[in-house]
Amino acid sequence: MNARYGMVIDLDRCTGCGACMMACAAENNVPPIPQASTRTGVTPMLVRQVSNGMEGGARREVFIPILCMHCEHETPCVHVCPQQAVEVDQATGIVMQMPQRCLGCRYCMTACPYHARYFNWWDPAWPAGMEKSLNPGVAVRMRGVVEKCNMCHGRLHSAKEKAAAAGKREIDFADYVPACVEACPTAAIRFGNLADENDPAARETHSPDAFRLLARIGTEPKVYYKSKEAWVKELAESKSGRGPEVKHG
Amino acid sequence: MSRNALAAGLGFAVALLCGWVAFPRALYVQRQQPLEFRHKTHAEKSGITQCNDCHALRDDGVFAGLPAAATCAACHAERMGTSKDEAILVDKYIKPGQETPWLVYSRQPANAWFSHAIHVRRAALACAECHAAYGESDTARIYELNRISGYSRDIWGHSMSRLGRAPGDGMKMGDCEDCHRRHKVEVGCLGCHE
Amino acid sequence: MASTAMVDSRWIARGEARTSLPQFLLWLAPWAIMLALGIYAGGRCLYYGLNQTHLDNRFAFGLWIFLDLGVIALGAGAFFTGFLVYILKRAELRPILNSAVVLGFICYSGAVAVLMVDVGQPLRAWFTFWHPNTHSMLTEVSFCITCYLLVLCLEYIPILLRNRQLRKLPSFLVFEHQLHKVVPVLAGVGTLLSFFHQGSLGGLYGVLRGRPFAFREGFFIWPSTFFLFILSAIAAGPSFLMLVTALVEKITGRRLVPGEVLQRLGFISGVLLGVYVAAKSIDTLIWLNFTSPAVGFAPWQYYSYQPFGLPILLVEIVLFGLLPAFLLTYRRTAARRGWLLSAAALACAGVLLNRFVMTVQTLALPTLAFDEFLSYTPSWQEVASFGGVVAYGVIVYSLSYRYLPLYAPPKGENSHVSGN
Amino acid sequence: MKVTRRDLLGWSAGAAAGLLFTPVPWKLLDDTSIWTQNWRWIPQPTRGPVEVKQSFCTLCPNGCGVRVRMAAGWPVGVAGVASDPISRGALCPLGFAAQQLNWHPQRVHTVRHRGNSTSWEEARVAFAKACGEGKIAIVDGQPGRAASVAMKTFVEKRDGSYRVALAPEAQALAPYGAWSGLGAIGLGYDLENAQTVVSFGAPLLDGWGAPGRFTRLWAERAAGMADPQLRLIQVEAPLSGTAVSRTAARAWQWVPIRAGSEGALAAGLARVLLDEHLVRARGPMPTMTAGEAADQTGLSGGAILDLARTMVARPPVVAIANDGNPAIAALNVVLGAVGTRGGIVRRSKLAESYASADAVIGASYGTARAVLIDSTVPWDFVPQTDAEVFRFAAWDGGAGQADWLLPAPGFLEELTDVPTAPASAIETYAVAPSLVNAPAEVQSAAQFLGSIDPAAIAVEKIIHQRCDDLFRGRAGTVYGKEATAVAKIASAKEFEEQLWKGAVWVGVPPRSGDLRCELKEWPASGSSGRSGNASNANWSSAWLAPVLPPLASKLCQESNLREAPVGRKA
Repeated sequence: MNARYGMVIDLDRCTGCGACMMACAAENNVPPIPQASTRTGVTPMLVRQVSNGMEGGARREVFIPILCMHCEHETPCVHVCPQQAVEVDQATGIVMQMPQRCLGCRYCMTACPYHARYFNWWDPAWPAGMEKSLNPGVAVRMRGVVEKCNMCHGRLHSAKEKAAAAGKREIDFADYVPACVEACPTAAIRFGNLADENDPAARETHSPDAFRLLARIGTEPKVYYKSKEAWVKELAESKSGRGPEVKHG
Repeated sequence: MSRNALAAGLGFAVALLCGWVAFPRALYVQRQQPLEFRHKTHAEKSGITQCNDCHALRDDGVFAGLPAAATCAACHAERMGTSKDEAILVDKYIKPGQETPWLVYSRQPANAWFSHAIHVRRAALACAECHAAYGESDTARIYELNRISGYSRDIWGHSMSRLGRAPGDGMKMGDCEDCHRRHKVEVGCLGCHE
Repeated sequence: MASTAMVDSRWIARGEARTSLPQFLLWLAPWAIMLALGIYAGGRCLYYGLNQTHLDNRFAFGLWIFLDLGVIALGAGAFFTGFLVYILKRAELRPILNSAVVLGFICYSGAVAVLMVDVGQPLRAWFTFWHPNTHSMLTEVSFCITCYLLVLCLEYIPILLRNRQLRKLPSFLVFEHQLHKVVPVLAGVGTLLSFFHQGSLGGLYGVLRGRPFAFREGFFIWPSTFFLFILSAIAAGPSFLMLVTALVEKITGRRLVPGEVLQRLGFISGVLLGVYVAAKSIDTLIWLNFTSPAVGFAPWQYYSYQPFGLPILLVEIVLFGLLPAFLLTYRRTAARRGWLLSAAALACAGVLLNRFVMTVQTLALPTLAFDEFLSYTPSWQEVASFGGVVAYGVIVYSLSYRYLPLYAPPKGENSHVSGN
Repeated sequence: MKVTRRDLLGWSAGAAAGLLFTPVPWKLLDDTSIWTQNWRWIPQPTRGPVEVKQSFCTLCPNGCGVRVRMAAGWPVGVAGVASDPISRGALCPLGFAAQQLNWHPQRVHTVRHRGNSTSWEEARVAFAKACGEGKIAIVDGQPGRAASVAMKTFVEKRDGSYRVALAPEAQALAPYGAWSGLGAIGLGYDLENAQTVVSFGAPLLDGWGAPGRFTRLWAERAAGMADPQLRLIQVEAPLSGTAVSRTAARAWQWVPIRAGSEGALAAGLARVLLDEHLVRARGPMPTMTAGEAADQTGLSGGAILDLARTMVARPPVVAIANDGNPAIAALNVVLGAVGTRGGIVRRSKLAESYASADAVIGASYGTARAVLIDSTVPWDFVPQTDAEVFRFAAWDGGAGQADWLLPAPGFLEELTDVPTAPASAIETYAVAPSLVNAPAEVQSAAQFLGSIDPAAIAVEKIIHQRCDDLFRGRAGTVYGKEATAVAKIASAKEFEEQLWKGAVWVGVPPRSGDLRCELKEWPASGSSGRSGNASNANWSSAWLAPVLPPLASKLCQESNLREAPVGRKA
């Protein structure tokens, strides 16, 4: 029985604290490159701040965590990769990026409408001794390859191994929680198996407040968002292209 | 014309010679293990019969790999013989509490994830299927390091042509894939890569 | 010096007048420097990584990809002329054939060189051939370009072997003789390959459903851009050939090919350009009215960001499309060398602009509602490597012109045997 | 025979062909690509057994529970502890990269005297000398710990003064402490029972107190609700330009006012509340009229009236200041939010008898000969004194200018206990065992003092003593895997063991009426210490992380989410 792992992110609950970004980077051994900028860094989980463009008391701002949407259908990056460094994992539905196979042509990055893919412009490096704090469950990527959210597959591996050692076939779902989901202080990110109708996350995807970014493109993302605020839902389909003004750091 | 052919033939022969004989010697550098180790002796003398008597799984299912010095110390706390390797083991490593810097023939890179639990517990594969009969070996053979890739030669396997290899000789991704194909087990890249 | 001049002259084809060696070297010098700088810049990118460029996660493709698409489009003259001469038997174009082949070789080898710098892990590039993803347009491109580059080498060798000194080796003569027999076959193969990769280069962008500005519906597995790229390439290729020939004639001050050859090229170019413009306009209308709105993108929003306003579309279609098409085909203007060449220039500009829009504008435009419109300026390393490729082209062409019979009207098939 | 050029050509052609039938080209192709996959200069994680241990993060006074993944004995990952009643499984962004801190380039490794490195012995001699020559003062950043006790007893013997640097959350409670004569420590907000919270620039959703406290309350009772059970009203000036703070952005209602006019608005509101009889007449009548308040804040009179009405519409209501602004404290008196359910309360004092301090750091140091500053005191703190300053610090975040810079234990390198978090309504106590061996060169202030005064009691002993006292108090509950009333625990030993395993002791809930503030007239508007809003750079409480973990600096550089904290190295 194949799982379809996905997420529902409740934007009304997100306070933009950044814990998910930090936990993600720590879990996946993302290097803190001093030279990197907002456009050359590696942030598999990136929280973006968007406002409704109003001023004074009428102003609303919302924080939108952007990660790989794990598109189920016509997955743009999978189709373009010349050497099968990207695939939709059959068993889990996770869109999987293989840095060791990647030749760094970056075609997949131009293909992704969510800008959820990142190129390693620099050799990964840490201050002296800090490599001792690297997570042994995830291999460090080398310079010149593309990477993105792999849904903390390192944790999936340990869950599988634990199950196998206990003589079980299926993993205990409690053993597999991605870092960002675990880190969110407001439990705004719910993770689950969307193929399982009884899964709470799967049920939430049917809520009237649930939506997906650029759903009209037809790539069937497995990352859903949720908000009760109308203007936020409108952000999903970038109707005008010129959306509300974005906060610059 | 014939003279041309002769020259060409000569060149061809020289190329073959270099490629098959000189090249492997140049590519691999030979390393000695820190001390001699005999699986055979351990099996016969100390009644250690199961691989996992020493190479066990931890409680979380993670394979512990080579036994820690502490495990050896269970018997080798003091010298158990007069061999010089025994002396090295006890004096150089066990007494000072140092781990023995074994050279691991089957070490895979960090980006490859392999679960002994899944293959041994669930799939019930015999150790020899991948590690050949090393368990009965009577010596710690030379470790050959690939100068370019930094891998142990065991990953590529001993025959340079990779033709007609004995089972357990060679641990490249292709070899994993063959076995998976034979057992009809589908795993994507995600299955074995970190 | 004198002695070197002697040696040099021995390599120049009999009866061909060429400038003195010093003057030739003087001409090469600046290009050599440019090439050296390019190699240095490329080397830096390989050694330090692509942080040497101003590319980034959002502008993942830049100047280099534009260069690749550009030169490959212009290089189309090679296969197309071959096609016309060998397949369609347009013998009158023969005089320009060798030059076309050399140009093609330069463009394709240059493009491949830049690609090797552009990818982050060139040492793994061969994975594409070992683990190919058959769904990827880029796989198609890699295979076709590599194969076609081999074909071009094979087509280049006989020209190379016609060199006065090399002909002296009998075995080479035999080799060339054999090769010469297969050249028509090569031309056929080349045509096929070229059609495919010119197309798949277009497909490269047409398939990006994530980039509504570039995405196009298509026939079978190929989006419309697949065919538009082929058309535009074979339309601009001959024009580029004309330009280069005229340029060489200007520099050397010698008439190399009969004027009607250029006119004929111009006419072919013009007709194809006309067809292309028509197709392009229809495609654009379909895209603006159906493809793009279908995924929720208002047609004109793409042109609401300066400097990529609507004018850029009009320039591409009218000024760089319709106009040259007319000038190249209308007898009165085609007869006038000045008109002919400027029209050719416009046609080339058109195809370059099209490639630029497809690569750069596509990436600059936002997709998510909260994206910004982006800009990017290449780093000196990118520009230098770009220049390096140009310099490389000039040098190779100059050497070929000096020592090989580029424009020599071919004698009878077995002429080279009588050569010794 | 003579080898001709033709022979050479033939030979090389043959050789070239032959090479294709050897492993050379193919093996080289394979090995070079493998080489690119394992470049030697790319750091690799350490191999070794992985285990999960539990402790508490003491980088700030909130002391959130942490679950630490350790590989080969080094912390490689930090996560929250759901069973922890303080953090409820949440951590601030910094917590998730805290494992990097111990290798931070700015880690202090040597004892430094005015910039030159020297020895612990030198420092010890110098401090002992100072103690002999005159009065000393010790500044503590996290009062109420066993170490605090050690420091306090040390100064008391030499009748010096023991000062504490209060967290901003606690500073805001200082006025009530002064008016009630109870002191600032031991007071808290009963947010768990409040229905309307009016924040005057306090970053409630962005690192105010333990991230698991108000943020979670808000998420459960307010987020995404049109009519939330917990109404969060944020009174705050816009940040630079049109940007707003995270709290204002997500609040139920945001009231933009002129920067620094919080006091005026508080007075205006109090005036309206009393004039309009929206509250039972309590406390002092401000001299300021609503009109004046409107002028100063930039709000319309009507807006102030509406705000006043909204505030009282859904009691209990409490106003929260971001500093010790007495006007806002007075507003709470008017609202009747002092000493009542859902307002400002006085915690039970079962464990906090240890915590009383002589003075907060504001006060002058008079004739002090030496000032010892504990590593828990924030980095921007520099004492206004010409006394000799002994600064303990794990990271050099600008503490360099102290006369003595003394390397202190880093993240999880020191055994400590965790007293009640600032502004908490309920008393708590926990023990944070060290998970990593501290490097040989570091020493905590308590250890340092112990080495000077042989009679001093070791931290372990004090912790043991406190556990014993708490057990004998028989009150409260222990939250470990499951909650157990202290009364039900068999022995002091078992009680202590549970705490060492990461359980948290929770005291009894506050009783209303325990806190009274009689206020005759409206207080002169106190100077707003910290400005109303701390910009989006706000890293949890500005208290936290002297030096950011590299991943946090990364977050600043590579996203627009946060700017590097002002005045702190990113």
